[in-house]
Amino acid sequence: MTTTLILEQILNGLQSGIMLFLMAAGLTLIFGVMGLINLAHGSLYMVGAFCAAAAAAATGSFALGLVAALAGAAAAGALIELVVIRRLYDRDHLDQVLATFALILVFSEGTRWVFGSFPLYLDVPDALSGPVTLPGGIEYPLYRLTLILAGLAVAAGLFWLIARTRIGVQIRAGENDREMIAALGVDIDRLYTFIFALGAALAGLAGALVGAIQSVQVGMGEPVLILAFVTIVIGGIGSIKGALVGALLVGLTDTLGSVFLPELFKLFMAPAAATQTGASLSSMAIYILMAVVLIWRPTGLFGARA
Amino acid sequence: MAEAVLETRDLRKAFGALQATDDVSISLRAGEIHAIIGPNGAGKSTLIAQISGALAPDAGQVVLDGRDVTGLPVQARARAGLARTFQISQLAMEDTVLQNVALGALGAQGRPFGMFRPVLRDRAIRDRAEAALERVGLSGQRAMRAAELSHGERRKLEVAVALTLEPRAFVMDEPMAGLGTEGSVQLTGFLDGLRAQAPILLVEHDMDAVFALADRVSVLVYGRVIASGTVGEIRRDKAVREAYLGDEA
Amino acid sequence: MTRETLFNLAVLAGLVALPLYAHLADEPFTITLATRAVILSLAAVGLNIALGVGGLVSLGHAVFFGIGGYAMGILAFHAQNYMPLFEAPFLIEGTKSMPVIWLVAVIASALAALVIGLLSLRTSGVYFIMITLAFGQMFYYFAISWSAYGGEDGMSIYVRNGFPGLNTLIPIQFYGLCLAALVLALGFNGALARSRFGLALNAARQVPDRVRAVGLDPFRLRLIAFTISGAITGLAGALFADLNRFVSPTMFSWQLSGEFIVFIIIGGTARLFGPVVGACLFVVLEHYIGGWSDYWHIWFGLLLLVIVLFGRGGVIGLIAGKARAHG
Amino acid sequence: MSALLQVEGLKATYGASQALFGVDLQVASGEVVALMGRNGMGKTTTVKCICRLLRAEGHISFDGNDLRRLPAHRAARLGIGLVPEGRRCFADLTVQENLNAAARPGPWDMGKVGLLFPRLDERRTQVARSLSGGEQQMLAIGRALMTNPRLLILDEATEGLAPLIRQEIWDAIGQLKRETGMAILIIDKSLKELTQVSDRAVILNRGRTAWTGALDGLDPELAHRYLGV
Amino acid sequence: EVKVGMITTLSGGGASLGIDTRDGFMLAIEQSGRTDIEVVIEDDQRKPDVAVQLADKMIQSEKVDLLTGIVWSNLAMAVVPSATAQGKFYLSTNAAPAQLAGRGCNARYFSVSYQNDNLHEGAGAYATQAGFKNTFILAPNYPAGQDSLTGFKRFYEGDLAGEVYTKLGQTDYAAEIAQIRASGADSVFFFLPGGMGISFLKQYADSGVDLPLVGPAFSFDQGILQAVGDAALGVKNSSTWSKDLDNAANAAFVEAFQAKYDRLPSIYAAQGYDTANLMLSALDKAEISDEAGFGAALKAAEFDSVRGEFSFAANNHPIQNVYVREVIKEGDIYTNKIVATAMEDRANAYVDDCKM
Ligand SMILES: Nc1ncnc2c1ncn2[C@@H]1O[C@H](COP(=O)(O)OP(=O)(O)OP(=O)(O)O)[C@@H](O)[C@H]1O
Ligand SMILES: Nc1ncnc2c1ncn2[C@@H]1O[C@H](COP(=O)(O)OP(=O)(O)OP(=O)(O)O)[C@@H](O)[C@H]1O
Ligand SMILES: CC(C)C[C@H](N)C(=O)O
Ligand SMILES: [Mg+2]
Ligand SMILES: [Mg+2]
Repeated sequence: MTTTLILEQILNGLQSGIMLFLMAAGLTLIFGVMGLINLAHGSLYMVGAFCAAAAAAATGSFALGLVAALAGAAAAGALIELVVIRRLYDRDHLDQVLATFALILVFSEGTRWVFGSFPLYLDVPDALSGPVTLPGGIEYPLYRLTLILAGLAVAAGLFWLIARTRIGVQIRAGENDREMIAALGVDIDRLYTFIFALGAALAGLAGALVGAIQSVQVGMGEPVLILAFVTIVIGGIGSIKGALVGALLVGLTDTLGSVFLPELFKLFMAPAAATQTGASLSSMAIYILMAVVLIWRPTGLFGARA
Repeated sequence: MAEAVLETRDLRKAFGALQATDDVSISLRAGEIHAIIGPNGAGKSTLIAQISGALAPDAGQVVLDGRDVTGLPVQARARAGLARTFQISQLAMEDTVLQNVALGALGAQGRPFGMFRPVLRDRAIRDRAEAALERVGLSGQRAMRAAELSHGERRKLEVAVALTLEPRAFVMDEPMAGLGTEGSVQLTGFLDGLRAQAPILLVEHDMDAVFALADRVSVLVYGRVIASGTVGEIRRDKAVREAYLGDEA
Repeated sequence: MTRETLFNLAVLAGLVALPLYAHLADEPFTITLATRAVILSLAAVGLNIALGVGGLVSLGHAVFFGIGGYAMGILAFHAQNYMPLFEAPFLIEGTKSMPVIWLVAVIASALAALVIGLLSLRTSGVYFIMITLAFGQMFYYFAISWSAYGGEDGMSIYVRNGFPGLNTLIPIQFYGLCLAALVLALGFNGALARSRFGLALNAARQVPDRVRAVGLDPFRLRLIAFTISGAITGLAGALFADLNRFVSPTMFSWQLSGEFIVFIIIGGTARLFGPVVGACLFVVLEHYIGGWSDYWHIWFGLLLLVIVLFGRGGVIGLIAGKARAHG
Repeated sequence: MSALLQVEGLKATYGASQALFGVDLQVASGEVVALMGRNGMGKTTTVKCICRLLRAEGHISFDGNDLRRLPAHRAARLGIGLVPEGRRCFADLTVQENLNAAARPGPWDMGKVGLLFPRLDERRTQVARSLSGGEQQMLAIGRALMTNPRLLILDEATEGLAPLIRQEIWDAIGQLKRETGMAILIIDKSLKELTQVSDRAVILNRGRTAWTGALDGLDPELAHRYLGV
Repeated sequence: EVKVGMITTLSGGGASLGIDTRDGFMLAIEQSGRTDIEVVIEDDQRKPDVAVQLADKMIQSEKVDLLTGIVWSNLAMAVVPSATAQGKFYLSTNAAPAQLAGRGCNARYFSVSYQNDNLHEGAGAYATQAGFKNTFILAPNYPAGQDSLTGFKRFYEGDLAGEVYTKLGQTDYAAEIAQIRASGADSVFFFLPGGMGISFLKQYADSGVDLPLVGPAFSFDQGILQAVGDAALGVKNSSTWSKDLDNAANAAFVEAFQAKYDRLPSIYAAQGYDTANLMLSALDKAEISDEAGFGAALKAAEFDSVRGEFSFAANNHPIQNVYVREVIKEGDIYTNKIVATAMEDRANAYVDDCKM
């Protein structure tokens, strides 16, 4: 295996990690900051992708598709926050799991009702399609490079919002004691609706961006939801930094595992058996990573509390 | 001089640059109430945490009944005879008052793995629990959930749970906190009698109680014991008055 | 007798009477459906020991269900193909005998629960939910690629396993076995909740610091509860495999773990019969709304939402009123 | 003149059990009122009702506004600052963030709170979770002051504070009253200090207002009956 | 009076396959004009245990005479052996795993679609015909995926540039595409059904790797193609059916399907349609209660298949042609057209293992 190939695979790992971060960021915001387990986050991702696909098909513009994704997901997020989620903040995690699990059902089949059972079309915009050649001779899709940059920008913005702004302080205060922050005069309800919509918009953005190179279909949110949970748990719940580091770790482990584990097994196994064993192990790799991290640090890499 | 039941030897604990306990050596002898007082943030709770095992000291030892327990976890020290109360009540809020004390009785027996017989039908446990409730005056509330108690009642329950353990030594972190005047007076009377059962290491800001109860007082400031002696000695100590007591002396 | 006790007795009576009626009326499918409900109840009762009393929200309980299932699958597979499981160092043959299979299922899932518990009980809250999910996913992917036992296709067992003295091929007899297991598990759970262990475990959920301070070790309490819980769910897995005469990796899926939790909440958290009522309702709903339209999941989802949002305390809460402290 | 805070016939329940049966209470601008009573008599419950943290029946108005119609945060914005029982600091926020979270413009700011509690000022960047009990109490008071309230409510004002600090708090309350005309409703167990600092006291017994008046006029027999002293 | 039980996937991500199966099947029933056939349709949610339960229900409570409709092999493995053991006929509209073709074959089990390996074998044969010498092959790591690569290799004579198993449900193929680029392959064979295929194709097109692609029809089906768009144009795929297959039955089917459902049929619809017609042809000849007679009538396969020539091999799996199609654009619609025949009258590799 050549060095460029190894470098390219590392880049692939980073890139898939960044894509995961787009999703995990919204989730950690809601999950960490508001203390809410939102299984329906994957549905918002799907909503974003479907809005983008529908808008792009209607207008022919990818940019308008992204706007539609943001708007559609944020609206869906605000709506479910107002109707369902706000009744769940002071419930235990169990009720949250169940209610948002129910929301998945409603969203998935509702989307299928509206858009039909067939996957939708959403493609990379012409301006960003095709590969570029990086220093070192690596040919790499321009669109994926763009995703990396977009992800980093979101990371910076979120970090600033949570750590540096007064809104951020109030949100975190509300996470510690909702009733108390209200008694001090902060309209925590409105704040939470805003945050939820923001998280939803991020998920929608992730869905739209990723949807352009993956399949836009019902159920697309569930696998990535699980991965996003793994990510923020590894990173430490509520920490944007943790989500970023976790996402990169997961992305790298996943990508490099699937590439190198079969090679590793070929050293002492027949090739056919080695590819299969390697593939099996690599599909478990991120879960093993997560278990190891949690056994070593029970609140994740950057998590403060249990 | 009576043999010390509980003793700390040069306990040290730092949080970053802050030396929260700085070579603290204190002892608790049979039959006495030893009060630890000191300004807020002096390191009293930190000291208690190290004695009870919730926090590992950086250096030094905790000795209970002549046995070095420094390496033991909280539950092992409890089994060895150390009972503590918490500054902020730690109660099973969904459980009844009786269940809360029964837990203490269960801990004292040390056999928690029975899975078939109802625990409250166990006479030994029930009697012990009821007796503790009786002593703090909560018998009437035995069937209420802890969550339904007022703050003051919870403080009493907190003490009752420690009673069920029938320990070698009590360690109490601000048991008077939140009690009304009446409650404080009651509890003071109660603790006064309790010392005959087991000595008490008492952290408290209620000077009325401390002055009424303590056989000895140690004053902790910035993690150091700056003075130690009888109530009278401490009240007269100039440094203590400046650092802590103010007009209350 | 409280209303909840009366209600529980009514549920139990229904579980006895309905299948008997179906048997007499020659409606074997109703018995099958009831068997499914009873087995899923058993799995959820297992989970409820960890969750209801111990507060351990495991989103990976399908692991034990799956292990129980595969214990049955593997033993019966070897028996039906006349291939020994091992030859060296000593010979172990497959078997078609339920008691043996159950024993293996219970031991295997208890061991797995012990190991998973040792590793994951260091965490708590949301992290615990997620680490159990991670173990679930590990087992799921492992099973998918374990081609010796069918991989994702799973394994079919052609004839239901046997139980001495019974003809398990007759639906009502197999149902009787499953119901007996459920009743035993419920009895155990009921006793446990009031027992010494239950008191300590319950307190360990609410105030671990207090439990330590009275000399008990919350970690050990939880570990034991988790192990027992896994073993019961494992037994349910073995029964489920026998009901379907089929095992596959979906028995390990996180959705199934989620469904167990759903049962408990629908029925009523921290209620003895919560999982039973939840599982029965779920099976009935799945079966009957399933026919309504292609989009029945929407209605199902909305129904669940209504239950969580407005029916606090679950179905039992609605019917029997607020839970009381047993004291 | 009608009082700043006016409470009449207040009733409240926790689930099925009733905790308040008829509390009457008034606090005028610039007045310090002590709310007293033995453990479990309903002091905290009354405070919760005023701050809209618990639903109540009866009349509650603040500065002419019917509080019963407002959500908690609107009540707070009218100028009610709360130091709750048990402190309830935001455990994962630093001291500074705790103070900032609720700040509203007015004379009280970071600097002034720092002067009031130098000990707190030294720990600005420490998270509240790791503060000592007394430090948390200071933070809770500072946090309420940062909202620049017209009515400051202190539930167990000096619980867990060392005598010296406690003295400072009492001094500060006196100072607040003299210099800013802030109205104060205070719950504390120290009869001596309350007598010095308060204009009036309201004593609750079993969820009802049992006695109102200046504390130095309290009959010892009543004091024994209602306060256990 | 005949009662048919159809278990298929009607909800969730895989719903489009089941819906097409159902619609194709029901179209034929409707065209037959027979009113004495009742079809009970249930959604398996793509979960094996649900499928088992539905099968039990249909057999025990609905008392159906015949079962059909399952799309996925793992669900078929859960249902078929026990259904046939209980004396029911099972006609497969799609899934046809190797186990049920070889030692596990059964006189009451007919696969009307294909044997799972067929399309992959066709792709292998085509790769050989097209002169590929160094193919990179990939499939998900599950039994159907492993069978797929085995099937491809059975008729492929060149070298392998690489052989990779991906995760089931994987959505990002950047790593595999990089491996392909570095492997020096001259072509790529992939079996990635459903959304996996869409993702792969889009990413492949965007990567700048320009090697010819071959795959089985599953990823190039009518419903899916619109979602892939230009990325799929020109890709070769192996199939037993195509909408432009030149025979009268097919022309009539395509037209009727389009008229009724306002969309183009897929291979699943065609298989559903054929299955119903096969069943109808047998019902005309024998009572379903006459097991031997009905079985023989099925085996005779005297119906007008939309795939043209059609007969059953000894193990009740079809003998049929496997074609090579190319993805094209007709107006706004992406669709397939036949460009070659990869294998003629192909049966399957398991006939000899089947002792019936
Ligand atoms: N985990 C920690 N990290 C940093 N500082 C800490 C930590 N725990 C305690 N401290 C600091 O150590 C000092 C001692 O705290 P401790 O709780 O022991 O005080 P205390 O004497 O009990 O005070 P009080 O009477 O107010 O309860 C305080 O200044 C506190 O802020
Ligand atoms: N959350 C609750 N649920 C049920 N009952 C409660 C709850 N909180 C308080 N109570 C009951 O309401 C009554 C009044 O309690 P409250 O806390 O107002 O008393 P208090 O006067 O503040 O007492 P303390 O001096 O002990 O703080 C008590 O009898 C208490 O048992
Ligand atoms: C649609 C097809 C790809 C289904 C395939 N035969 C499978 O079992 O899973
Ligand atoms: Mg302290
Ligand atoms: Mg109070």
